[in-house]
Amino acid sequence: MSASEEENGPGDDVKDPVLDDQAPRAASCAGGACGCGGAGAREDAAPALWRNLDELQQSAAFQQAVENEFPRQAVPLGLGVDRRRFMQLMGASLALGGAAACTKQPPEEIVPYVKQPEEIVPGNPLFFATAAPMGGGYALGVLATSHMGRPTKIEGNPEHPASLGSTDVFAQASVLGLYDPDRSKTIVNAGRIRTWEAFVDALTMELATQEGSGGAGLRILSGAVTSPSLAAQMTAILARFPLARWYQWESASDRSAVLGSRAAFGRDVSVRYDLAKAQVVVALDCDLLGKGPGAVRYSRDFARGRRVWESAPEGTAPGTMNRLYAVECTPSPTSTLADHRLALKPAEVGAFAAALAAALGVPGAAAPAGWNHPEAARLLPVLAKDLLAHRGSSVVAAGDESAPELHVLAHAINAHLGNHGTTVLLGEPIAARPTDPLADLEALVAELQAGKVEALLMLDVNPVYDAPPELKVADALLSPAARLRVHWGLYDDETARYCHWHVNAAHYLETWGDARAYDGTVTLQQPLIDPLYGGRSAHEVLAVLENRPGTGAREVVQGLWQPRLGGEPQWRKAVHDGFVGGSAAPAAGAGVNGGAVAAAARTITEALAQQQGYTLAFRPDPSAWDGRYANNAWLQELPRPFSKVVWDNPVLVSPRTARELKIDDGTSDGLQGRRAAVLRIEVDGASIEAPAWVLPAQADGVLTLTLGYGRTRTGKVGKGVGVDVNKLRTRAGFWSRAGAAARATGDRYELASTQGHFLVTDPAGVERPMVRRATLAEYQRQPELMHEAVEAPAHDMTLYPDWPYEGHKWGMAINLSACTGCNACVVACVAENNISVVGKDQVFRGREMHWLRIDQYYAGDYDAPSAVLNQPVPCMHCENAPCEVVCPVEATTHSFEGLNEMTYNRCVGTRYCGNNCPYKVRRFNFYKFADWTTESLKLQRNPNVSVRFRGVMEKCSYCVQRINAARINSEREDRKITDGEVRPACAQACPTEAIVFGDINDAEARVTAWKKQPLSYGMLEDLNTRPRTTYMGRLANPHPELEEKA
Amino acid sequence: MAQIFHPSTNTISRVSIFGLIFFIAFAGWVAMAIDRSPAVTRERQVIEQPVPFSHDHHVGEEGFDCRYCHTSVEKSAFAGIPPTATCMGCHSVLFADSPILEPVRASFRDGTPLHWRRVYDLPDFVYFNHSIHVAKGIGCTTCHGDIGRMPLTWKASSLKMEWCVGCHRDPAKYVRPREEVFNPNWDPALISAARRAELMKEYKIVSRTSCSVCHR
Amino acid sequence: MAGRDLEAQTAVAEPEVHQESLLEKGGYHRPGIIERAPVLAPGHTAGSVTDKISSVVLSGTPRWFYPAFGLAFTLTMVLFASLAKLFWEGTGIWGVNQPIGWGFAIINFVWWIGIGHAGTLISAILLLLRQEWRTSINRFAEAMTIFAVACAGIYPLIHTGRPWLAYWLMPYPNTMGLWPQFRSPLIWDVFAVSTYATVSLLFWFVGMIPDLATLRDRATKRVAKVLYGMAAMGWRNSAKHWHEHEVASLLLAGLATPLVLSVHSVVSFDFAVGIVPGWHATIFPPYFVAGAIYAGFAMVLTCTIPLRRAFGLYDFITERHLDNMGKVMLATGLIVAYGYGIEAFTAWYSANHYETFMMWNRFFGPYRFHYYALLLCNIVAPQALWWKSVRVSPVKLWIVCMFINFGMWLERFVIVVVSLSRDFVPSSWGTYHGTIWDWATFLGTIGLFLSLLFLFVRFMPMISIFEMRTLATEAQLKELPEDDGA
Amino acid sequence: MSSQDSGGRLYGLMAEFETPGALIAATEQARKAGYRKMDAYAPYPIEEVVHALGHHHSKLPLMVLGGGVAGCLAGLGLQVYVNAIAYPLNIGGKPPLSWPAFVPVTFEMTILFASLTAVLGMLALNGLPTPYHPVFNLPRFSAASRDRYFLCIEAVDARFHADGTRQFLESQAPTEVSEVEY
Repeated sequence: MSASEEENGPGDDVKDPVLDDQAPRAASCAGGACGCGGAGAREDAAPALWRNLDELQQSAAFQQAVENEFPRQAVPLGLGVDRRRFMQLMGASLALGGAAACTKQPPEEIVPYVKQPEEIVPGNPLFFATAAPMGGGYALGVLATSHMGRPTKIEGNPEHPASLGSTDVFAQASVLGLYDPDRSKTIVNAGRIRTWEAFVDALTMELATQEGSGGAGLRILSGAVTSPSLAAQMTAILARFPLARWYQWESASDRSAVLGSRAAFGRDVSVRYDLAKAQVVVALDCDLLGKGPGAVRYSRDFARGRRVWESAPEGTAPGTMNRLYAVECTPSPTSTLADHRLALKPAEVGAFAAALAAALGVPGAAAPAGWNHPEAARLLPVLAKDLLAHRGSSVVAAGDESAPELHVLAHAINAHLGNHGTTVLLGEPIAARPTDPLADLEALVAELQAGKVEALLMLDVNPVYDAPPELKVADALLSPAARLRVHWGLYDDETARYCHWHVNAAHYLETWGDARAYDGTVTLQQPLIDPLYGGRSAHEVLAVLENRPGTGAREVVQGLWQPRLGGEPQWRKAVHDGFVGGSAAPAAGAGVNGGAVAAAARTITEALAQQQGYTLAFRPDPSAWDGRYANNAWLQELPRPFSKVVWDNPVLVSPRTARELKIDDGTSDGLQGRRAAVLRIEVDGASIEAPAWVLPAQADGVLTLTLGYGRTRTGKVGKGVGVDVNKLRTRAGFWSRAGAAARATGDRYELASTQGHFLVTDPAGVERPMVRRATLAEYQRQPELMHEAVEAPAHDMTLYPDWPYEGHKWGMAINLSACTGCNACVVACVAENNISVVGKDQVFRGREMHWLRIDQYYAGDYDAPSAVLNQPVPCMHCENAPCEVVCPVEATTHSFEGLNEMTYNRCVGTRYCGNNCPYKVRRFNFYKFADWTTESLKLQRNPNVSVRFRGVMEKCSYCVQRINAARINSEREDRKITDGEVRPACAQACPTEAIVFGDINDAEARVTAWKKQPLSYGMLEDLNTRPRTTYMGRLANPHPELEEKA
Repeated sequence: MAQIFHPSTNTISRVSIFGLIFFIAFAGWVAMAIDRSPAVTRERQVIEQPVPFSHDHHVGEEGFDCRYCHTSVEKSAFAGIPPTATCMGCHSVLFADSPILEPVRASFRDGTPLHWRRVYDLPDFVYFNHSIHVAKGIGCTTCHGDIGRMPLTWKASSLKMEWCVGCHRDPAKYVRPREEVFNPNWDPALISAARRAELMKEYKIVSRTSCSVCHR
Repeated sequence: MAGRDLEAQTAVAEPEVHQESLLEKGGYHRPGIIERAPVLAPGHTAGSVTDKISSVVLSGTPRWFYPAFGLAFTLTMVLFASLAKLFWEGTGIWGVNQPIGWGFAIINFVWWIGIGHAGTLISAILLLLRQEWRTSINRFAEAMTIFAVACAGIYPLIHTGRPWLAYWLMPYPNTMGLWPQFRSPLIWDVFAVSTYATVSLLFWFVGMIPDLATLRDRATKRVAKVLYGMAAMGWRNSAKHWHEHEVASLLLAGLATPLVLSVHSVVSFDFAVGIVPGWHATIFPPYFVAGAIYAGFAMVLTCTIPLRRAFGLYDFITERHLDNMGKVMLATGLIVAYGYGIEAFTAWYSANHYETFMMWNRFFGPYRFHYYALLLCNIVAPQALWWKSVRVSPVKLWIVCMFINFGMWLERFVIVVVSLSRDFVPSSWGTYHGTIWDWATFLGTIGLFLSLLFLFVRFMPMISIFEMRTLATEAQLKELPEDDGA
Repeated sequence: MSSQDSGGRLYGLMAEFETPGALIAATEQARKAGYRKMDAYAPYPIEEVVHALGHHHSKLPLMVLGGGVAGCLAGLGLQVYVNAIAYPLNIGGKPPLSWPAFVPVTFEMTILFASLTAVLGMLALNGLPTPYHPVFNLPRFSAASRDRYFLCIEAVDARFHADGTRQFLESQAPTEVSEVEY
């Protein structure tokens, strides 16, 4: 049957009067086919939700692929999958799994302390406040869990302003970085292992000669620095070597922001937002909630404005809801919550900003001539009106990856709207020395080539890999004059290869330090464990340059802060709290100069002029960032937002662009397996080849490339994964570059993606109400509409009596209006529950092990979806669990508190439960996925969760180990468990508080209050599974004048 | 046609056919008996230790409280094995030069911990918590047997699941007043069933047989 | 008197019977005049049938046997190889995944179990219905049943993630204090299949005792005498023996009849009890049972037709048998067709859009060609059986049977895989492809099946001798060779 | 030689017939003549002979019924014990005694027990296995499993008399009458 017939198929073949009139529409707009059908079939029905491109269009290729019953055989196993690396990841999977189930136990030993430390109670975990470093040198305040001296888990620090108890993916995954077996373990000099002393001698000798010349030949290249201690050391060093220079380089830097504020205010100013107060938020190419040092806090604040049923943030009446406009070239977690979303090319985003500024009457602003975009034209006036109506309670934010001009305009608009001081807070710079990293690196390269550099110290930077090729860093490093090149870092990476010395760095959990948070709050970092491989901290290295070798990191940090804080006790308190109270950056008054605005507008108009060809948009990768996390298996296996691809960084292209390029989305056999078309992207001679991922909501003509892949020198996890896109970056085209050419090479590349790509609307035109949604207006008009979507069977419609649950009755509620799909919950779950990494090959076969997945659906038109919906799906802990009834060995049962439990050691692995789970949340150990061999990884494991063996089923347990711990503590203290005392890893990590957990029998519990809301519904309620996990229907708040199903 | 079989085969064949059933039953019974026997459970078997520590002496004769060494038994899942320092607390003076205690002194001297061998070794997928059992009035001797009279330590119970569940199903049989938990000479007969029922209420003890109580 | 004449007649008849079939010589084969072929070619006496059938076993091994058995045995080794690989590496070597947790293992299990239904049905139900024509095929069919069940029995064990713990499905007082979960259809399977295997085995053996005695008495080699003698348990054809034996057979038949119906019903519960669209259907038990008989008869014929030729058993397995079995397949085939129809109807009539989609997905989804092939094999092809010419032609009939064998496998594929591949949450839909190891295991069990079958026909009476003796004598006494008195 | 093994004691007299009819007639005559301890041998079941030998209905059906009932109780009992007494668990929110789920196993157990009883019962009633039996001493006896019919009057019969009985059997037109020894 041909594809075209296929399109009409639904209408024609399912003989259904309602449908036959839908059929032609199905034929006409393949994209909306079933969606329109759905809308037609049920008046109140929302537009179709769908997840696929080819499936949606029933393209011939797709059908072809699926019909072939053995594409695996047709195409060699795992084409494009490095089978070998997979095996490495699998560890000793080939060893007979039986061993794990062997009944005879090997004799075990107990090794007590010789002298037991005071604070340790054997078997009980300890928590330490510390600082997790983030991109740009910022810090996130975290609490690290330590089990008998082993850091096992990172949680947010509830006291810390940037965290408030939540975390992002990188903080969660950082604990694996500590135990990464591929970390650089030794000091290396010209390929030979050397001692620290040898290094110190070598360095001191060189410094002695430098001292003579006042350090004229000494250069230091570090990442962006906010750490006061580090800055102090630098100052000291520069005092000792007046002619020395300190440069900073960040591949994924806030360069545009720096340049922007310099242009706008004529000085360096730090900007942060108070989204709790903001009623209208405009994100211009800005991933406000997903990226950057403030993202976690911003998410928290913003989400409060979305929970209409809870007491709204101060200054707003209950029941009101903030509104988010997102104008961007590539979708971001932020824009999944947008009430209005506009996909434009980067230059057009600028134009939009300029036009907006003009519409708002910002002095000096002018709408770019000759730019007219229908959708923009429709949105602009409304947006302008909305902003003017919310003077002082709105935010216009420009992203780090946008042009400096955009920042200038944003500043101007905020100033004009009087947002400065209320929702937009200007402060003194947070970076120790704000710079344009490109200029810095360029200067360094120039000096290297000029032979001015004799000694170069590089602190955890990797310019050889991540600098734009035109800078020719590698060649420059080889300049004969530079006789001592030192690299200090966690990995022996590409840059280390060009250095005489490589010093292995200590992980942040291994040493002392400090850094500042998004608001400037000084966050202190304390070690939980001695350096596993004798790594050194940057402070120790710099101490040598300060000419006080042997000084430890603690002396440096404490030495700086104890006096400043006024004594030992204050210092202790600060360390205990994890941060220095009241150390946020002081406010800075600054006025925007109109000239800058006009200039910005001009630049934008020029940029707009040269938009021929495709525009490349570079973005830090949601998993690998700029490459520093490339070797983190948890992050690599994390389904990237939108594409849900793992272990790769495909080029994101919009459907229209895909059609232009004559490529399909490579849905080879309908699901995980994707045989993506390979694109050859060329610009000014430079070129790369990368698989394409067709992504709705992507701006037409824009190819999004993410950094951090194609590493040639890192651990075995990250080596050779994905494509290195830095090759296409230039000074001018640092974040976005126009004038690129792209064509399909005809090759195919297998991408592993964890989520199905299918219509939620079945051919009969009925939408499956996985995500129930409404606009605020609709909801206020008709609060019950979420329930009316599907009728759940009445409780008395059964022969059997309800099972009573006295005592606790655990339940979870997930707020779909707040979930940005940032994945923090997923990594948190992986870390807490010892979930195995299975590798690309197995994910490709549909065997990923994540207990918690985030389903993503698109709403509305295929080429320009009106909304992207995130739905976290853990186990539903159904009271009538279908999985339990079919288990032949009582391996999955219900607890007295109503948890659906999986008892691994009883499981024989029939997989019947997995088949019978309508939510498909059960995961099976097809091989021996858990790594039983790598010692360092064993240290990371949570001792309270069994490591699963081959051949058993596993699934979300609501973090039962935490529940049990809480119950035991409470019963020991003879009290009730308080609300919020038990929080599963996902709920604890979630930056938007989208996941709430608690005792449904407790009338006061937050979860109970949520579940009472009319918005609350259960997924697939109609199956009478009675899920304990319920969802808060998704609300959108479009502007009344643009009212539509968002 | 000549006879193929000897007359005796009649009896043999009949016995073998009808005896088969009983044989299978017997074999099953034997298998189960073995599985429950000390040969498998390692019950009541003294395990060689680096130092022949005698609970009989320390608890029975000297009357040490369990918590003197097992410090975390009320606070943690793990009862705690004393650091060498605890031993040396007394043995730097008492038996200071006894050759038996040399390993202890050595450990203290050069800071190398003692390597005790586990007597009560649960499988890795079983999570037992001392503190809650103690808090609910389940005494040491209930599981550790007559520890106070063991010159060398052995396992006093099978640690088979049926054994655990036995108590979890009906804790009333074993509960005792909290103040008696660490009494090595406690005898359940000391209090009446009625008293135990009261304790059950007082300590809010309920039978817990859900899987996740022990398996996670 | 009468006896003497008979003796004389046999004397003449015997040599002929030994080499060539009377039927094939066309002597009695006059289509159009004989409406129904006899269940036993005329001219046979108790003596002749006894000699003929026991000679198949007692006279030396035919030449074709070695290559045939060799091939089957090789395939069996393939089975062991793939099992070794499976136990060493894990279920991952198969194509199963999330959401499709069941693949070839369960498909083949159901397929084999289905095949294993004909034997007991023929010997039990047809015995109760006093269908004489069953006598020459029941023994063979029962043997086939047992071997098919043996093959089927392998799969539930090996498909588990930890096969070495499969004994946990058995109820016994263990040290964990745990028991099987009796609400699970898999436990029902354990009881149903093991009971079925046991009862079939007993039924088969009991029926064989007198024939073993016959072989014991005919055997010339000492070893054969002893082995058959032990197996015959000293059966002496005493009237008492015959009496109790008949009663026991009838009782077993009476018990086996509901059993055979229950077994495939229980197997169908594996799916019907599930929540998955395409599984959760009340029609399953009846239409699984019908399907089983359908598949069973197809397999019986698939094996009988070649063997009939190989051993020249035309006198015992006559056109009449082919004809009747063809009719049974036609009937059950129509029931199966009805089952498919009802599935589609219910999907539409229920107005449950998960069900509706399930049906749509079968017709237009990625696996639609599997479904089309299934319809072709199981519904279209068997319609040929309306024509007697097809039913009585060994070759044509055999071809139809192959269609059905394949079709019934596809049916299980569609039920297991296609239903699981797209159930409720579209984000978690998937696809499934058997890997090389899936296929190796499948072929392996086919090899095992054939090996056992070859050994059986070589060393056991594949046709019930004493029942044929009864037939032959009755026939003579009635002096009406054509009429089988059914 | 078999007779030597078994010391040449007489087991009975065996008459061989060519037709079932002859056997039936002979057996009836023998019964009339008051012989009780006798047995007939034929290549296939012949109802008349059984009647002639004077045992009519078998005890087997009752035994099988018993077996069935036992199986039924065992099956149901097991499941009730396991779910309600041994280890009650909340399975998918169903009550411990969700009896509809217990039907299949109960049924299968019933059939299993009944069938085993049927087979073992049959063997027991036939006194099988009996690999050794005097009648096998008779060389011609193998014809009993082909197309010959035998009647054996045993020496233990009250009315047995070496000559008298032989004469009686001769009078039944057998092809041959021979002595069967232990």
